[in-house]
Amino acid sequence: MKMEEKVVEELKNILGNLGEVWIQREKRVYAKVPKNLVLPLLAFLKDKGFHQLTAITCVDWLKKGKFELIYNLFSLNYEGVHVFIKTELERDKETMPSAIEIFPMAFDYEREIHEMFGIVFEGHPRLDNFILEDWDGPPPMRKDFDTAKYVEEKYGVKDYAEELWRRREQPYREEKDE
Amino acid sequence: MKILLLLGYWILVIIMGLLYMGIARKVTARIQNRYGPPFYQAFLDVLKLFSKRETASHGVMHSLGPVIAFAGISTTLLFLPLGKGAPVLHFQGDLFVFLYLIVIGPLGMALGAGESNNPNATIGIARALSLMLGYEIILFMATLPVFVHFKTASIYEVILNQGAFPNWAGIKFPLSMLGGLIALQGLLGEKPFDQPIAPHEIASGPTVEYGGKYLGLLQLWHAVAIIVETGLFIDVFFGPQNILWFFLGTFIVFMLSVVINAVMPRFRIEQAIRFYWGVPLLLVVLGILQYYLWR
Amino acid sequence: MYNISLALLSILLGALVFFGTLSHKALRIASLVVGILSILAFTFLYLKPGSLEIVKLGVFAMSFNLTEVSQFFLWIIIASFILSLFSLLHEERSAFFYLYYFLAFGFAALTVMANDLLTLYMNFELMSLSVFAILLLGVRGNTKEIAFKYMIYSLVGAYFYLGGLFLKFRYSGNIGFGPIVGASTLTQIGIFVLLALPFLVKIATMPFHNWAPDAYYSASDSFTVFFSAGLSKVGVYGLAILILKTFTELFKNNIYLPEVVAWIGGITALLGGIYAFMSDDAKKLLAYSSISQLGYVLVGLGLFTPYSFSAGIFHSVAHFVFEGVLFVTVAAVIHRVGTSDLRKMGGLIKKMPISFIGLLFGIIAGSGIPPTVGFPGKWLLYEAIIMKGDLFLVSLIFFASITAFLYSYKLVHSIFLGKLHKEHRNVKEAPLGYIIATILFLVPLIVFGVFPGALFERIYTFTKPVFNHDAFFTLNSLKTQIGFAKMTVAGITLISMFVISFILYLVSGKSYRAKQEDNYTAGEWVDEDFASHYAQEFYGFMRKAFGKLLDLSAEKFWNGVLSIFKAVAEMTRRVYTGDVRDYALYLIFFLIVLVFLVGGRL
Amino acid sequence: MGLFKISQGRSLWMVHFCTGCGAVEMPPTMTSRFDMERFGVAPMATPRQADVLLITGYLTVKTLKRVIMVYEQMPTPKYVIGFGSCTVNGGIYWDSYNVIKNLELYIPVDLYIFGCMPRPESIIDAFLKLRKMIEEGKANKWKDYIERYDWYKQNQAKLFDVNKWRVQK
Repeated sequence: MKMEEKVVEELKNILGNLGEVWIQREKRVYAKVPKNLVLPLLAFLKDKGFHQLTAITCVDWLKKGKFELIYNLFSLNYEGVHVFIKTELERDKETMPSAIEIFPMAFDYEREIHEMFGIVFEGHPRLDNFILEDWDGPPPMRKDFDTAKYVEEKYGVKDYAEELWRRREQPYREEKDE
Repeated sequence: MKILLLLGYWILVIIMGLLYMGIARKVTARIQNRYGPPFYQAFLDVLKLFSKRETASHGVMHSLGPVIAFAGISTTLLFLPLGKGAPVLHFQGDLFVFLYLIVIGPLGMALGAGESNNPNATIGIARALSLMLGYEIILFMATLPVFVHFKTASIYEVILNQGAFPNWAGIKFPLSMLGGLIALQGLLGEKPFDQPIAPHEIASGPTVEYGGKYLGLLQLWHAVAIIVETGLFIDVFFGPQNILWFFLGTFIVFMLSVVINAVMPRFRIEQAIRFYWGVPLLLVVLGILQYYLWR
Repeated sequence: MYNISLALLSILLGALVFFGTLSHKALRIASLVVGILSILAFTFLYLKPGSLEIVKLGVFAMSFNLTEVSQFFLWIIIASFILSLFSLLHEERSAFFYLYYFLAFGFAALTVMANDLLTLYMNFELMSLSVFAILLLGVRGNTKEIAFKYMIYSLVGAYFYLGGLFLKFRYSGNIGFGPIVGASTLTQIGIFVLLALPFLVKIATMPFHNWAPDAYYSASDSFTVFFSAGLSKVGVYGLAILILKTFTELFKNNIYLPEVVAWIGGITALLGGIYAFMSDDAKKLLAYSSISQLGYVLVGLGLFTPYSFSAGIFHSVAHFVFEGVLFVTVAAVIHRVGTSDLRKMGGLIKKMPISFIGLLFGIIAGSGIPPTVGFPGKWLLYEAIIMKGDLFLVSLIFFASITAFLYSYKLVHSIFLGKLHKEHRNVKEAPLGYIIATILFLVPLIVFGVFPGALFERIYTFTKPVFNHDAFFTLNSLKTQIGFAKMTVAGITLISMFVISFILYLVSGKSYRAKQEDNYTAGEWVDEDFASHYAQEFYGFMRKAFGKLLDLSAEKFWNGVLSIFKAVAEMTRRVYTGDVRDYALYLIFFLIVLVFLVGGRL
Repeated sequence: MGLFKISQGRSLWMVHFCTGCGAVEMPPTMTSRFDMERFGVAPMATPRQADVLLITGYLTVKTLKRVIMVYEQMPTPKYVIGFGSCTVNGGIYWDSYNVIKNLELYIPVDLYIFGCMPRPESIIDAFLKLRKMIEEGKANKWKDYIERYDWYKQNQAKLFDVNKWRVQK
């Protein structure tokens, strides 16, 4: 029985019917759990041997009005199996408890997600701006952030897309040196 | 009349110094397998620096630093006989006057650079002064046997006593001459002893806040300093009989140190200081013992 | 009764100032000014050189005589005392401080005027006592312990001196300054060492120096001006008298003694310089630099050739001038800034330009650059040592003189250059008294630098009878068999070159005044309290280069000596056990030894 | 004055602000194959000593602040050469929310070198063109920065708080 099935087995009898666990592909185990179960699950997996929280990523489902947070865990003694814990948040309404006590490296991941998506992590000591100095616009990675309009307004340069599309048909003119 | 002569020699040495710097850059380039700038590049650099319109200054002492430096090194130049023929001010002072005058230049620059609130500048000066603890002693101990051998402390007499090839002091005291050559590398500030002006570590050290005309004055100071420092070495160890031999000798010695500079890495500062208390000190002490035994 | 009345005058003035301070501040300043004027009046009108005066004190008599040597040193002591009084105007001190201050001056003057070893001893002791009292009223640090350390060194030195005195009396029958006759060279050297010890302590030669940095650090700032510039000259006077009058034959025909004394001076100069540039406190740095410069004086005196001796005396005057101006300017800075720690100051050139100029000329003279007073002494010393022929000594001294550049730049940079801290924004220029003292010090610094002949003439008067060498100096140039140096030419060329390059500077381009924070910091924006003043570990990397040499300290040496005494005392204590049986045992043991020694011939 | 112009042209000391990918083109230009030192161009450690500022790549708002500070610390007359298309119109980052699109708005630029990282030959060609412009007295964009100082500061104020970041002139 492969290692990922063993992991799925363990996760299943821990979660029971609270969350679904499946194998996406070889060595990739996914678990979808409600928001309040994420931290206990992280602690559990950490004791099992998943010492490394490689990343926290966030997906913005604009149409569903949901943010999806994915915690990537990795361990050396599980023959390279990655465990991904997914959870969903209401856009701009829900906040997420911070995972700093369990995984200290979550400090910067959460700061970046806050800067790029605007999710507030309770218990995080420093949520001020991180990479974008003097940033005054809305969090830029959100789907409803209109980059072209922002660029035009801030850097005073109009959108080149139509210009390039319009030029597409005309043959290439030989520009004479003035 | 004498004043015009002195000013003439002063201008001549500045021109020769700038020429040496230009040729030095060409030689370093050739060693690195590239063409390098034209030999008159140093003149263009200094002219450009003086043509700068507006440069930053951090206070009166900061602006006067390069002026004192250039004045100090030019005074020292006048006390150095340029070979037998050149009647400069050498009748008025001997080796110790020269050794204590040569310090006014770096002191002026150190005071000026210290005024700018830039830590790079002060670290550069602290390194330059500590390095002085290394090479200055060796240079002094290297020249000692020659002066005592000729029973004089004036550089001009030392030149007079050294005739043609066989009885050069460098031949009589080869060990001290070698020690003096190593010390000269530190005095000129060429790699491996250019910690004070290390561009990568402390952004060119004391000159970090100097631009425009200040840097122009410092370039002139560097040009005259090259001739003065190598000149001392040549006068003491090879007694040039006329001014052509003098400039030829300084040129060869300077090119030797430039070649070393092109290929050598840079020591750490405490290594550089301790280096001078190793082999060079031994060489120089043997030179003195040789004098005692052979008196 | 003329010259001695200087001491009576100083006691009177001390009392005057004592009551003046007790009553009211204005009276204190008034009484100090009266003190300055009356001492000046006394020296110019009333001093009569060359008159022998005997003062009967019951059993023995104290004899005073103002010879050329003592007059020479008296001038230095009076000058340094008056200049330190100028800076004292601005210091609030307890009334007793002023009393002891004037007493110290009076006894120092008397010591210099003494005509025989006993009077020299008595006044020397009284002077040390009053300095001890002043140190007790110190300003910073553990003043009691530091004062006691100073007193112990002076007392031990004085008791050795007494031993030497008795030996001299035993051999030559008198205690005047005359030569010792009939004693073997070894005993003569012994007597010289015993007699010279207190003076070596006073000029802080190496093994006996570690009272100096603490004493200078803790003493009140204006007193350190008099302490280092004036009182150390008493030590130089003592050595000069011993070498000039009593032990001339010994120094002439013995070859090893001059070498040893000169090497001790050289090592003091070198180690003093190294510790100076490694210390982080302005007063301690200056204390070590003073020790180092006095090391040169000892080399000059010890070498006992005509040139080196006059070089030593000249350099002691130079030491008085540039150490004086350094201590006055540092006292002014401490008066304004409140701390003497180099790491906390910086950028004061913008606020105290005159003190900066004073300190700048002080360090230029300290490192011996030609047109200033520091140069002729050093130049002559080098010439003398080379003529004598020991090249290693001259290299050691040259090495020591390089350290002068290091600690001078550290002092000037940490206090005046670099970044002006926020709290020193409203620091004003030094008060008037300090400025007058600085300017008065600068006058001899330039005058004796450009015209050393004026001073050498006075020195020539009392060194000629001993060495009968011909005059090696004219007003502005020095000439020895092997070298020649003209002071004015160096000065003139330097000034003219400065003018030429200044014109070149004016002709080209303009320059704007950049703000203090507007520095190249690789583009990073830097605000007010960005620590950009490099004064913390100024020569930190030197610790790696010098390493072992730095932890070699006299403190450890004396602690070692202390532990030896303790061990010996411990052993003897155990002998007296208080038990009769042990004493009986000792008696029998003693008898056996006696029989063995006598060998049965009883 | 002509001699000054020639000397300014033939001895260009540069400080290159290696912001983006252009810095990798500098070593080949300096070393033996292309050797820009033949034309008197030498790299300097501090802006105080430099005449030419090379912006070698895209500029985010963060690095623009540092570039402006370095530019203002250089003594006049000073010149700026923009490397690569990122300085012209933002290049491949044309629609990025973080990269400035047109360097001209913030500091006066004398010369642009096209190409998404130009080759050393075009860099040296740029230096020669700059030399010709200096000798003809046409390279005085730095005067423009002094005359229209407020316009430049206004543009910069759009991106960051200029007063806090200003080098007091």
